[in-house]
Amino acid sequence: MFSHTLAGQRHAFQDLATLLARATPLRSGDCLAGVAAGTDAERAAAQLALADLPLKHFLTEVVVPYEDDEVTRLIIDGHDAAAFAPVSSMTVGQFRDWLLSDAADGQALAALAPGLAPEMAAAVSKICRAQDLVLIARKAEVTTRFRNTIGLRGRLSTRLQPNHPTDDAIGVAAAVLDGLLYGSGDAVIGVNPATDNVAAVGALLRLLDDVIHRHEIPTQSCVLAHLTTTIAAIEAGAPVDLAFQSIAGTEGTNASFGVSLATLREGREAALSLDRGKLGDNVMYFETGQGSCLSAGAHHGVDQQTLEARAYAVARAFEPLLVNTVVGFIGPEYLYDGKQIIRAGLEDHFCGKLLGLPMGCDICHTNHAEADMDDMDVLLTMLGAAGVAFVMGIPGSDDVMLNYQSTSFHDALYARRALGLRPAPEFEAWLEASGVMAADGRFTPLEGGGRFAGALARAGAAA
Amino acid sequence: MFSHTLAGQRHAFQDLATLLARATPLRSGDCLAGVAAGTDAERAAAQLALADLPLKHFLTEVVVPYEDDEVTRLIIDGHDAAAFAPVSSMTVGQFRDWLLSDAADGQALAALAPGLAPEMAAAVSKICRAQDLVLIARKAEVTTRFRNTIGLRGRLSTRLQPNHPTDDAIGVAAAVLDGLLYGSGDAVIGVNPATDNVAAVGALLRLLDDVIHRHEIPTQSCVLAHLTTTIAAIEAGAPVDLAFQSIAGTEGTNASFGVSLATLREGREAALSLDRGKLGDNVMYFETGQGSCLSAGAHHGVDQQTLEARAYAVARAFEPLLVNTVVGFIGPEYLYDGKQIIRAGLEDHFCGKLLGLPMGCDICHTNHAEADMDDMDVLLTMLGAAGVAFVMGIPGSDDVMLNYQSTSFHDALYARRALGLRPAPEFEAWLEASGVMAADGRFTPLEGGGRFAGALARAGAAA
Amino acid sequence: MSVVVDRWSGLRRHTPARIALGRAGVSLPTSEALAFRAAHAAARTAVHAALDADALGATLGAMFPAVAVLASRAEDRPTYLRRPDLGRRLDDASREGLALAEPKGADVAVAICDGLSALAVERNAARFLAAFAPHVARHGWRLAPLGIALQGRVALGDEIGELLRARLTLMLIGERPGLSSPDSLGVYLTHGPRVGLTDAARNCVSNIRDGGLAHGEAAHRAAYLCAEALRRGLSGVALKDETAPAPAALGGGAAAIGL
Amino acid sequence: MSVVVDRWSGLRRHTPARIALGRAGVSLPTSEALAFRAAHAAARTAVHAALDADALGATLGAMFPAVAVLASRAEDRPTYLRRPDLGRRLDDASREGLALAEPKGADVAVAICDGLSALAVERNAARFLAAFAPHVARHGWRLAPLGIALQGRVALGDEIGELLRARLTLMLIGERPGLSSPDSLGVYLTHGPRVGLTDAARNCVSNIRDGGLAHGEAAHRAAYLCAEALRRGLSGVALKDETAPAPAALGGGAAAIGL
Ligand code: B12
Ligand code: B12
Repeated sequence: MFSHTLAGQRHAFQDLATLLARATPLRSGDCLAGVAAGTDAERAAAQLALADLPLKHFLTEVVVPYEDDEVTRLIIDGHDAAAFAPVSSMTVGQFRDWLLSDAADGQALAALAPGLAPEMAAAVSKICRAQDLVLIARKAEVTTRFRNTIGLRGRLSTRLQPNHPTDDAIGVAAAVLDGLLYGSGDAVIGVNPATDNVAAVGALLRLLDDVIHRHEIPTQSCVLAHLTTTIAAIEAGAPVDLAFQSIAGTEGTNASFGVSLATLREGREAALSLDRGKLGDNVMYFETGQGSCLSAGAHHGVDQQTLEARAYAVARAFEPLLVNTVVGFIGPEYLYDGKQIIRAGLEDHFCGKLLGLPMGCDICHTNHAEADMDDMDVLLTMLGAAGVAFVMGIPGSDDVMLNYQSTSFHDALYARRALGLRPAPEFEAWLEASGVMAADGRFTPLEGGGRFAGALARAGAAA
Repeated sequence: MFSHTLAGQRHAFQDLATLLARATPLRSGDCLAGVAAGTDAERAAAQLALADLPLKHFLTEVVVPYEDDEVTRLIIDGHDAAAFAPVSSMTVGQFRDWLLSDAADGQALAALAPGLAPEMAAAVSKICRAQDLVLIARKAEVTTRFRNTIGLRGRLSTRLQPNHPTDDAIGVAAAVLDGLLYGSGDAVIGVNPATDNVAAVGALLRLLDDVIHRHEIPTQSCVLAHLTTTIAAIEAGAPVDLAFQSIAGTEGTNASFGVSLATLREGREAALSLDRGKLGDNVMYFETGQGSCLSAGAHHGVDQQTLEARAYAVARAFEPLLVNTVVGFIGPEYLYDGKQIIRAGLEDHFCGKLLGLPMGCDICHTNHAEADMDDMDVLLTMLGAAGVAFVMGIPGSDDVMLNYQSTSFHDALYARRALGLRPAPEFEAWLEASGVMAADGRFTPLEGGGRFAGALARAGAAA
Repeated sequence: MSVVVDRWSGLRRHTPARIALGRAGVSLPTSEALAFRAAHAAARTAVHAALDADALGATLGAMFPAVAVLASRAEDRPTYLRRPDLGRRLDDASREGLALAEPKGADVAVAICDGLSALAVERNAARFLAAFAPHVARHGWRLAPLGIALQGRVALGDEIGELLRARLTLMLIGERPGLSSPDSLGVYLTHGPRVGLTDAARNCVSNIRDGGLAHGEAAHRAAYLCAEALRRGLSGVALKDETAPAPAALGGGAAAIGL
Repeated sequence: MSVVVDRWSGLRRHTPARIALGRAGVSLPTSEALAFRAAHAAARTAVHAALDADALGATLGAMFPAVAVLASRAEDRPTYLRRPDLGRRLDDASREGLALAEPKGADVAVAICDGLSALAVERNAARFLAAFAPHVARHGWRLAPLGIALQGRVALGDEIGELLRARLTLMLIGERPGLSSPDSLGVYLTHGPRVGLTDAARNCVSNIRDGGLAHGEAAHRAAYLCAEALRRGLSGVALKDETAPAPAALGGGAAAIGL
């Protein structure tokens, strides 16, 4: 039982989950779950009570029962007490102060990451202003490697997302070319397959593998099928760089996605067995997003942002190359409008970075949410300043298969110019060597198309 | 009469004012005025029709009658056709493309400014995404000078705003000291006087002048009384650096503020007569903000953003040192929530910069609006990326006299760190020489207080 | 004038994706930027369109033993958007109606829901079913009464199938409207439908529309999944679509465009 | 621990402004950041508080020939916040009531409005009027009936004064609530009140509250402005507050703190 008295009124919170939920900035999903604060005053009181809570408390009171949930067991059993030591005597409020202080530099944050439980990261994010989420996250540098280096300071990578409603090979190839000519694709060239058909998935994998190897692009491919389908594709001999899976913060939600920690382990081992990484062996790509636990009826009365942070605890157990919070993807029932999407995106990136993950963000919205591309521009700019590892690159922002709007190739170039952010170093060198884009910091595509001049000429002739 | 057919439906707009209003992103003030688009589709159609409109049209159809309005006369009579020439054959849509192109560099934009009518700037802003408003504005460098240099690239200045509910001299001095120790005040040290009493205004002016001169601070002071009061203060021998006035985009609104172009001219001449600027003679400080014309019943059926741009046409006639759009200041009836405030702030900054003004922004909200400090963080970050000349510095964001929340001294330091922005060069050198803050790009206040150590010791003893 | 036109616009015919848009500086040209806004306005409108369930029932009635027009517990569109929980459950009247509907215990209960796009249903449900009917006949599946539900989510099919005691539910539902595709239909299959199942127990055939998955192709896959589900007594993650992919999905894409 | 405390916190007693907050890195310490949020919540609540006009009328009635409880055309708080135009005009019942009120043609029509802070009115209106009464007596001003209006804006005083045919209106109104001052009262004076005047025709005495302008001081200034307005037959920009400023506003501020 926690409580705080504000302006003469006592606000009580029966347990940790309740306290965390009431302290969360307003969002529709928590209202839907019936766990949100009823008034601004109650929210402020919960934040004050939360600020006084010792971080240690999170190791004794769990928000989802240990017995019922393998994610909780992963968090508790895997906790690194030595890494936690430097902050172990702090309250949540003091932890925020420390994170903002100059003592908490990149090195200190990297050392701390394994010592943090996801609920600690969630808790401190709840009492942070948007600017705090930016300032702290930008200090945390998390780098991962497969065929290039993701996450370096001053760099912003992009996932080239060349989706097509029928997985048409020429259609996908055309979008890949479009993206490459706009300098996109260093995080991954990643297709969502329209079907979950093993043969079709294998064909897409071969297409991407072929392009990457023929043009010696320092990047990796991924086809975002269900992990069991990817495992089947590996068994069938398909060239899998990264194994993908959507994950969430409770065992029940993962089960509703048809996976468990064991499935993830199996998938990682299958991908590792191919040994296709040149620079490193971060072979997993995960996607997450606030709201999925409630949607799956497996949220245990916990607010969606805390559950999202728990998904990162799942991710970090598998040393991913990329973790992508698909922040406005599901719809208004979880994040109602641009404001909620922006806040959630900043929180997710912050929590993921604190927990030591290579965080990217699919800065996006659906057509049933109260949001537009101005909101996306805002979140892109904020996350660019916060040091996000990667964002999406989708032709003209319009995903014609998943039916939502995300950042485009052009948007990424905006972020580069406005904030001086460059692609992954290996990819940047390749762009220049290929004559696609000069590494002069202006990010202007070169009109000749460089090594793709042939394809351009052919397209021109066909037109 | 303008029109555009979208998805088989024809949308007609009876005149330029209507077209501009319907093309504006949604905001409460335009709804209140009854000029907003009724549907998203109508808005999109208006934007498409507006994009096709030749820029030249703005020189023939005015939104407020020439005969009735001295602001319209100022715009039309003062139009610089030679400066306009490079874009004179473009439509609004082509103008946007040109502004985004690399041809439109800082020099080209500076040369163009006198050739632009404010309605042209407003029109093109309406078809810009938030990111366009950032990218274009950051190319436009506008510098002004009085005792230091405002608006250089990579610099962000602040107005130190030490307001007190009774103009108490010690209270104001305490807030000035607080701000200086946090590195604030290079745009201006500017007090809003609680009363409009000439003697009280004179006393405040002497207080600020004394501090600035004794500590040799390369900055200027201002007491934001009504301009007629400032003129009276000058006559009474008060040390006025900058003459202040709230202005708006129609003659009628300015009249409701108790001023006219003649009053502004008189005020500027009075301030110039004191010849107090060391580096330059930009002696005016103007404040503006969307909504004031409607509030004054003098909006002529024109949308509030276009009217705001017209206020900048007033400002540029008087070569101001600073122009400040006080963007969320009035309340939700004009800008309902954080989203509307953010958009308006970006538009205002963009239009002001295009028109050649040293644009700052009071990034703020009232307690009756649906906005909070997260929204302010967003706008601060966006405007920082857009190259805003200055923002406010208010102790703890809380103006205890004007009753609203704006950016704090801390917030400005956030923006400096997150975006690498430094104060005006003369002020930065002074901060370092004074031992207040090392010019090492970290913007950490030095604990000793430097040349203010004495005041600190005294405050410590008194505590 | 200031716009750089991309020289590969000839590739546009291979994909509905917005490729080769050109640029002004590094930004979207005005024409594309505004086309995007108009499309966004249209897509937002599409979300709110209402389905004419009676008309649809009249069109489709012949194929089914009966037609029941149903409603979820979400009474209107704003409620539907905020309350997926209500969209997953039938209202009382619908429950009572379905409890009386005959025959019970059929093989396949087809349900149709507006979902997030009534337009998707209007344009594609009948065409999908027309292509699906021969498969029904071939397999000799007994069909339950058709349920047409307003303001429904995918999981509403669980309750419909349960009340009809069907062996599986085939839910045809309007996917959320995209910017270029306001009319995309999804088909979700659930074996042993009952309230409380999760998505892990379903299979999905998505993007059914002109310009997306062809109706015949979709019906072929759905039929494959139905047959396998009925044969193996399960659906969901353990059941994979093992139909032969469409030839166009099978590669040669890069070579075809000289990439 | 990680917070740098500002050594000049002793100066806090000179100002209600949030000075010497300290810092964590360059950011607000947690304690201050959260205190700010709690204050924001309180201020947002203050905006929505309702004024008990009848109780206020009972308290103040003695000073005036009559009391009229009035309402603007904005029927509730959300409407009031979005529709200042409605807040500037009386509703029909109020107009009719005032048209009958007597006496007409007085010197000063005092009006009280909730404005954006009912709390400001509750805490400060009576105290201001108590301090203002001696000035009324001294100048021999005839007072019109007191109008207490709900959901009103400053300009509502124009219509009130016009209907009462008063020589000037003195409007006491709740200023928008600040973070640290939810209860600040503003007094606006308009000579020759009639519908359609702009703010250029008014004068203002602001920030009346404990911690702000003292009630006696405010009454003194308002009385000065009233007397001059009645004498010169005008108000607004041309009329300046030429009372002697409070001694504390007269300087020595920097020296006093060693700045
Ligand atoms: C939104 C969405 C999601 C959300 C769903 C959460 C939510 N509350 O809405 C999230 C992000 C969690 C998600 C996850 C996954 N999804 Co999904 N998703 C979609 C999307 C974009 C829209 C769905 C929609 O509009 N539904 C209609 C509305 C009206 O009904 P609803 O009841 O609100 O929607 C429910 C279903 O859509 C269901 N659902 C969502 N995805 C999937 C996938 C499968 C296989 C099943 C059975 C159900 C299911 O979740 C919703 C809530 O219950 C579609 C693409 C599209 N164009 O439709 C892909 C899509 C359906 N998903 C797909 C996939 C592959 C997945 C994953 C399996 C990915 C992975 N590797 O983990 C996971 C796990 C799905 C599961 N078993 O739960 C594929 C299915 C391919 C196929 N033919 O089988 C699609 C077609 C996209 C794609 N091509 O990649 N998804
Ligand atoms: C909001 C505001 C404005 C807005 C008003 C627009 C609007 N639609 O609300 C804007 C930015 C346009 C504005 C302009 C000015 N303001 Co002003 N404003 C305020 C503020 C912050 C709040 C007012 C409030 O809450 N009113 C109550 C609500 C419920 O009623 P309302 O009907 O919506 O409000 C009306 C009045 O407030 C009026 N108004 C606003 N400012 C002024 C100033 C004067 C002198 C008059 C007569 C009326 C007036 O405008 C509103 C719309 O009609 C106050 C500070 C405070 N703490 O109150 C200063 C304040 C009233 N303003 C002040 C000043 C000096 C000005 C200017 C003269 C500055 C200048 N040099 O140009 C101008 C011009 C005013 C005019 N004649 O129209 C001073 C008045 C000092 C004094 N004792 O005379 C104050 C006290 C602040 C200050 N100390 O600087 N202001």
